[in-house]
Amino acid sequence: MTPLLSVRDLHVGFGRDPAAHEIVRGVSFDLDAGETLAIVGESGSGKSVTALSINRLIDFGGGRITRGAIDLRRADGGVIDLAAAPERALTKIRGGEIGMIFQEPMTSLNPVLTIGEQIEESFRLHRGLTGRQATAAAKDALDRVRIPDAARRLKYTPHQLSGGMLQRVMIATALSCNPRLLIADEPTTALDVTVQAQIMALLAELKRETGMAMIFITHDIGLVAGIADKVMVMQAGEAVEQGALDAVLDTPQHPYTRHLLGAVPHFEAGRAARSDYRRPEPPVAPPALTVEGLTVRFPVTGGLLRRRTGNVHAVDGVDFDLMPGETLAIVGESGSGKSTTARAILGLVQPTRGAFAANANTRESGNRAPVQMVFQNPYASLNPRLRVDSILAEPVIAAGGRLSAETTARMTMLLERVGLPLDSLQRYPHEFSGGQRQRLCIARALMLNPSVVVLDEAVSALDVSVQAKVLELLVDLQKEFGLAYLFVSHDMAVVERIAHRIAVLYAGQIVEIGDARSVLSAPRHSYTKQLIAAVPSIDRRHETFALDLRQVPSLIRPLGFEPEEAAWQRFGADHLARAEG
Amino acid sequence: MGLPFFQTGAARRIASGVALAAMLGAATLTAPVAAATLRMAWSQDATGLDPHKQTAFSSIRLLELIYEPLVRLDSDLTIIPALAQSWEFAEDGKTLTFKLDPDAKFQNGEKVTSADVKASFERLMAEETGAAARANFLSIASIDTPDETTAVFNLSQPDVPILTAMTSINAAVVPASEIASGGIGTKAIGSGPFKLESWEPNAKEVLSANKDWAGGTVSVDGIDISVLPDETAILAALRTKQVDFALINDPLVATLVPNEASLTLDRTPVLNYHVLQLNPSRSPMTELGVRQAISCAIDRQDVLDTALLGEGKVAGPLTMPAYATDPAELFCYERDVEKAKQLLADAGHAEGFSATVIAATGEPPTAAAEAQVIQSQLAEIGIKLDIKMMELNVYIDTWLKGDFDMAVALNGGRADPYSMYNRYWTKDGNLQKVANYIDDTLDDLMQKGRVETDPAKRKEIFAAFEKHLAEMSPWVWLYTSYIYTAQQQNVDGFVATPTGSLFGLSAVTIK
Amino acid sequence: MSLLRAILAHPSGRIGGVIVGVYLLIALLGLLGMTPHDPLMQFRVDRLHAPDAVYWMGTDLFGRDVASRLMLGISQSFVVAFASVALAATAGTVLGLAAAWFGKGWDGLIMRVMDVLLAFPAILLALLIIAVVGPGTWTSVAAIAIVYTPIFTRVVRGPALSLKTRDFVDAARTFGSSRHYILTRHLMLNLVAPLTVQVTLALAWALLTEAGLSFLGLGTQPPASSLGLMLSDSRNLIEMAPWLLIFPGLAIMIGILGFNLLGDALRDILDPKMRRAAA
Amino acid sequence: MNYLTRRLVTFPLVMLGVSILVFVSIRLVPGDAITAMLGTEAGLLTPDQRAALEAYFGIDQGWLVQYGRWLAGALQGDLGISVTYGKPVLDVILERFPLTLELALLSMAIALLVGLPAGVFAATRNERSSDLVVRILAMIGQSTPNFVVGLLIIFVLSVGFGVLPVMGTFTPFFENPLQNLGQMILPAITLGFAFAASVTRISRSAMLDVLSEDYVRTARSKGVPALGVIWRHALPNALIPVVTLSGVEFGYLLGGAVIVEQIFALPGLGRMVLDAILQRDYALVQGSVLFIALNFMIVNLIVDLTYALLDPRIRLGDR
Repeated sequence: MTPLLSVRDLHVGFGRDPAAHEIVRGVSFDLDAGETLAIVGESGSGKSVTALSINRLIDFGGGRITRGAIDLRRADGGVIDLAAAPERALTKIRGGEIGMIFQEPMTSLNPVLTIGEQIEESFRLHRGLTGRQATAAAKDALDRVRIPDAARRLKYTPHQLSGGMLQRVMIATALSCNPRLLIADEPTTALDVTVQAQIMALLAELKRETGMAMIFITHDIGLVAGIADKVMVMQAGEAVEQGALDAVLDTPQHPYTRHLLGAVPHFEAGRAARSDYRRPEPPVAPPALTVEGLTVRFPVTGGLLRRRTGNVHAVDGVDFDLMPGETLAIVGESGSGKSTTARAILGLVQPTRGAFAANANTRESGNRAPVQMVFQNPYASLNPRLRVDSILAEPVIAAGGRLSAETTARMTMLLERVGLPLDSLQRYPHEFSGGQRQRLCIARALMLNPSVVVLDEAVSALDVSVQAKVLELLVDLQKEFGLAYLFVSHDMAVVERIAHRIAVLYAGQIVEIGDARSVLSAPRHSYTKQLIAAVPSIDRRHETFALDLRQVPSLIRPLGFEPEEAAWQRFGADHLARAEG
Repeated sequence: MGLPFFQTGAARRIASGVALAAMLGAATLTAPVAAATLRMAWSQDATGLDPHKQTAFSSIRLLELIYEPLVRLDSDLTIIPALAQSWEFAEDGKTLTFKLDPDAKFQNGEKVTSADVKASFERLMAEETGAAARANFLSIASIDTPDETTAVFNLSQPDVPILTAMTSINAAVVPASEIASGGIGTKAIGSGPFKLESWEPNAKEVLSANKDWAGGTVSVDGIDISVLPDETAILAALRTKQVDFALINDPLVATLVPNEASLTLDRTPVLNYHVLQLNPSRSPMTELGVRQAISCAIDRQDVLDTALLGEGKVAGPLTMPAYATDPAELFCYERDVEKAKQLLADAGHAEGFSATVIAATGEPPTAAAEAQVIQSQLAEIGIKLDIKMMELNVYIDTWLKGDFDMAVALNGGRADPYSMYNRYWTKDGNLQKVANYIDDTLDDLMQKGRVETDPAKRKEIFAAFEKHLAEMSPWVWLYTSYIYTAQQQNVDGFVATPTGSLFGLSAVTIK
Repeated sequence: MSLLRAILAHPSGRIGGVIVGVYLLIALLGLLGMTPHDPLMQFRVDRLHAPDAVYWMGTDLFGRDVASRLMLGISQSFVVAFASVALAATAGTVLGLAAAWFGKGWDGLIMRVMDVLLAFPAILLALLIIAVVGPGTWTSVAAIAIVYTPIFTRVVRGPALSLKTRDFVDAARTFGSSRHYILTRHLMLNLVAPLTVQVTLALAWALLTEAGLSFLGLGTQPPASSLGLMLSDSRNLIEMAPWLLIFPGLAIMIGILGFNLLGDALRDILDPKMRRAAA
Repeated sequence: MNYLTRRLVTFPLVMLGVSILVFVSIRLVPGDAITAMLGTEAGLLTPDQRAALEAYFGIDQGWLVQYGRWLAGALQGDLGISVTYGKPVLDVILERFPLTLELALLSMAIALLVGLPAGVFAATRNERSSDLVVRILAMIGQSTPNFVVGLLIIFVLSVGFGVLPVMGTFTPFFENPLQNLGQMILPAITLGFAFAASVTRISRSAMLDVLSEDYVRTARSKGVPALGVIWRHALPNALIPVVTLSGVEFGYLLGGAVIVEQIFALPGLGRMVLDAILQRDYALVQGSVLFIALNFMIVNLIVDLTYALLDPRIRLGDR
């Protein structure tokens, strides 16, 4: 029997001369009904282009299939070469036989149409349903992706739902007409880790229910372990390795696959935590940073007169300290208040209450900026119109210094330390890659020789293999300059590689704090447990996740509301968890 | 000359015209019914309805159709009866008696009586009225009304020109009852050939024929006047037979009218004169030599040919035929650049000088062009002119203050030389500050002309006046232009007058 | 220089760039007086002369050479357009930055004043200004500048507000950079791109506005020449001398076309959002 | 709606600003109602005569007194009496307004009917020759001064074809719709010409932006045919910039189209204000500028409401 989908020697190019600008160069694979193929690769590997070529959406993105065949076995048993099919035939196949979901659920649904209208459309197009019938079908589709209160949600427009909900709506839409192939292009990358786990669980469950085949595209090789039957690793437009899941994960043949599996951070439940530092007991030096009762609230106004009706309790009574040479990771999901905490420490948000004190680095004098920050997005945190020398000089000038030979010397020293060529000084940010830019940001943060560096999701925007290198650099710099890091992140795998201690933030409060190995391997608070359970890992193969439909509690509180005093339970020398009621 | 650059064959023109008309809707075709209402267009609308206060040509043209003065001027500028059937100066020239037309009626049905005449002139003379024409009637001491049809004006001194001044619509007779009720200016109730049915300022007027008009029979039912601010639009409306009759100001547009076979263009020379006013109180125009040099340097015919496409006649200060001198006899009316340079050099300005000339935007339409030609001509003797165009009211304000080096102007003419010029060239003339030039000879000649009743002697006096004025060159008189009326073939009987009046419309017939 | 190369590589940028370049050259020649004839010289024997070998574009009512006047007109129009847009852009930048940076009361005050100017009918505003000061080149410049200031204020305020929240501005604050440094280095430098686009498009509009003012007799004053003045002077002569309309008409159309094409190209080149669409 | 009320609160402030601006600027202009009425003959007036006339026109007091008097009246809905028309200013304005409104509506209709499809078409043919043709046409439309368009239309029709809509005597729409439309269509085309060009350009670029959005890709992945993608998914999202532009242009058109009204002899607001300025009819200038500014702001408000109608994010958000 012929496979459901057979891709042969696929070449895809872009621009005026597609043959000369090929992004995908000779990819072949087969997919049987009910099978899941994971395509793994970093940005620019051609994985998404391959996926978009299958339903020929690539035509609308300026791409052209220059060579090869994509044979799809249709429901009636006939075989069609999608690479050569006319647009008219393709509109029948898209949505009808091949469904697709995308990376960004927030932008992938039409903001001006209701959820219902968008799902009904598929039924209208492929099933010919109209009116009440279509509405009923849409409601069923939402039920199927476990969206509670489906009938009411049909009338919602996308911005009224969270990212996770929207991705479910996307799935409901894609699956509405029971396609025999679902293409999922990084469907969970933009989501929080617990939400990701739920979407993955949902996809696995639906696959079982419908028996459809799936192509799952991701940059996270850890994620595929739970869902894929087959894996194809792509690099620079070519499939460098493909095979059964276990074979690829356990006995990788190609060096690039080995690199992805080895060098890239994967979550290992505390086993990979750093062991190069231990808090001296009793403390030998004052902490580099002390935070006490940090509280940040934003007013909520309503009514005609814009009266203050309540507060968003973004950060609610956070305490911690940070010793020189130590890394404290603040982990949490979106809305947990972790970034607000970082921004408050840097003075970018005005804290409502609380105190923090930073001590200057004891080793060098003349230090006037004890805390510096590195932002998440290296593309946004460097002024595109300034040259690197101006960028690096800015903190010095801001601190009242001048562009002396000494400053230039420090610039070159730091550039060298972060691994950038010396001629970088005369270049503009856009001439650097993402990883290089983040190195620039790190160098800039070190210009004033701070004692504390706040790293706000500092590697999240980077490709996985770049992440590993930047993390290495951070560790080296920490040792060399005795830096204390406050490392804010949602990514447990990354946190495991850099943190000495971890604070878990949930709804603006620390729920658990302590030694990294201890927190990751033996989480005590229920939220921490849930969080860690949701982290994908290459060790957890063919695993099914339980669906959990709990929502994050609202952070909006009435005026005058004060949270209860936290009660802490101690687990071991350096491990506290908030007592749960 | 006309070269329509969208020339089409006649047949195609008709065919496509019909198609296009259909496309634009039947409404775009002109009504084929030979209505006895005259459809008329002009580009400038009246600015008000009070005949004693409105002095703009555009207002006077409208008011002359509605109100009547005691006497009016015909096309030869002879004084003919209007409301008054006859009039008589007493021997000493100090009493002027009018006999009113006993049939004359106002449009509200009241008879026109000597009381109305008295009330009208008293209103005109009252300071709070603010009537500009009051200056012409300062010699009126009192008015007697011995009976309903007799009005006697007692003058403080002999004043021959006062009769000509009375031909102006600014001396119109209005109903005494309307004066009492304060209705003048808001309603227009006159005794003239047409009644004002409605007025939408700057858009349109509807006039109907006054059946009770004592002055004759109006043969049209009425006049619909449209205001088409762009004169090319007036031409287009004439071409498409939307209007029967139109008043055109811009000679550039007027010259295109004869290109259209179905249209007739009438040009009538008017008394108004185009002039380059110098300000003799400003250096170096204080020097007679400089002023004369300017006069000699200007080629009046060339200005006329260029700015007005030759549509006009080079003229001296006196533009009324009865008093006009042949321009060739006046000082330097033949251009003489050498003489001009010599005069300038003698005055100590051999290398020339710079001055600013003001002109009003669009009033007259040719002002900017005139200024530019003059600028170019004066450049030849080293006078560098800077042109400053001004919005009309700003110009008037500046002009009244005498705040200019030179001004391009189109000034109003009168049938009588004294009425026309006493304001500028007598020592106590109201606009002496504008002219800024005091000359005993001119003042003396003016006073003589005012009291002289013998026409031949008056003519002599004013000929001397004109010659002296041209020689002293406080201003450089250029030429008179035409008023243009364009009409369709079905319009007949319009006679224009040099005053620019459209009163001739009362005799128009439509075929 | 890399911008110039980018413009020349862009299809409509190439056309627009060449047009604007040629016009700038003509304007320069016009200003330097390097015209085929003296643009003010009245060859009155050759009034309304049709185009021929001597008068390439014919002569006008006064017998002045239309081609020479067109060159002078282009330079005059460009002076008006550039000066007014420069004024408006400067004022708009200062006001927009102030509104965005100081926020609250200042923002409210500045934007309300701009609302007043916007709500005031533009051509009437220009008319009143011109009536007060008297018409002329510099009055037109001032009038057009005042009309465009609110637009530039808005153009600057929007991006400035969003730049204010960008990471690199946050970063600057964490260093304690001065307000002056942040305003000039971080905000202004990044506003150059949207401003350049807006300036190019505003230049096109300024040319049109100048033409409109001239039509109402309020723009450039004779005997100087501007494209708008030439056009409006030609209106009663269309039939006698169509070349008086055709050449300035084409000149203004092609000129504005050039600015618009260049503006579109600059938007493509400078606006990363559009760059994505083009990729 | 919160945002709306805030906008409404700023209304009077802006109107006050406009009124002060117009009051001061019109009085800064040399010449007054007297010179406007009498022309150069005004020089013949004696000082007493002049004083009498100033009292008659209400310009004998200081500016502050005049403004206070005017403002007090305006607050009670009395904008004063126009000296040229001899009628209350509001009556004069309201007589002229229907024409201006109709002209603005017609031009906008033309602009949207022509510009929107053209822009959408060009966007879907991105960078192909048909796209270029539309773009060039749009640019030519945008770069032709409207008086040139108007004069050419009149010239070609009257000389070339010998037909022209009736000019001068304007027929209101409700009196004779056919004749009215016949009169309005050419001015509307003249104004709509550049307007349509702008709409074409902005809808093209907005469509291009939207067509590269993720949700359009989603729609395609569902098998929505090309036309459905364009009209149902892309266009509603591309309309906001088009509405913004149309709103601004429409707002300006409501202020009267001076040049086109002059060429086609339409008694609209624009010419009325122009004449009022030239005739120094202070009350009329003040009243009509205020009226025009109010219209402009109301149009802006409508534009904002339209945003909310088009985009549920704005409708339901607490902006």
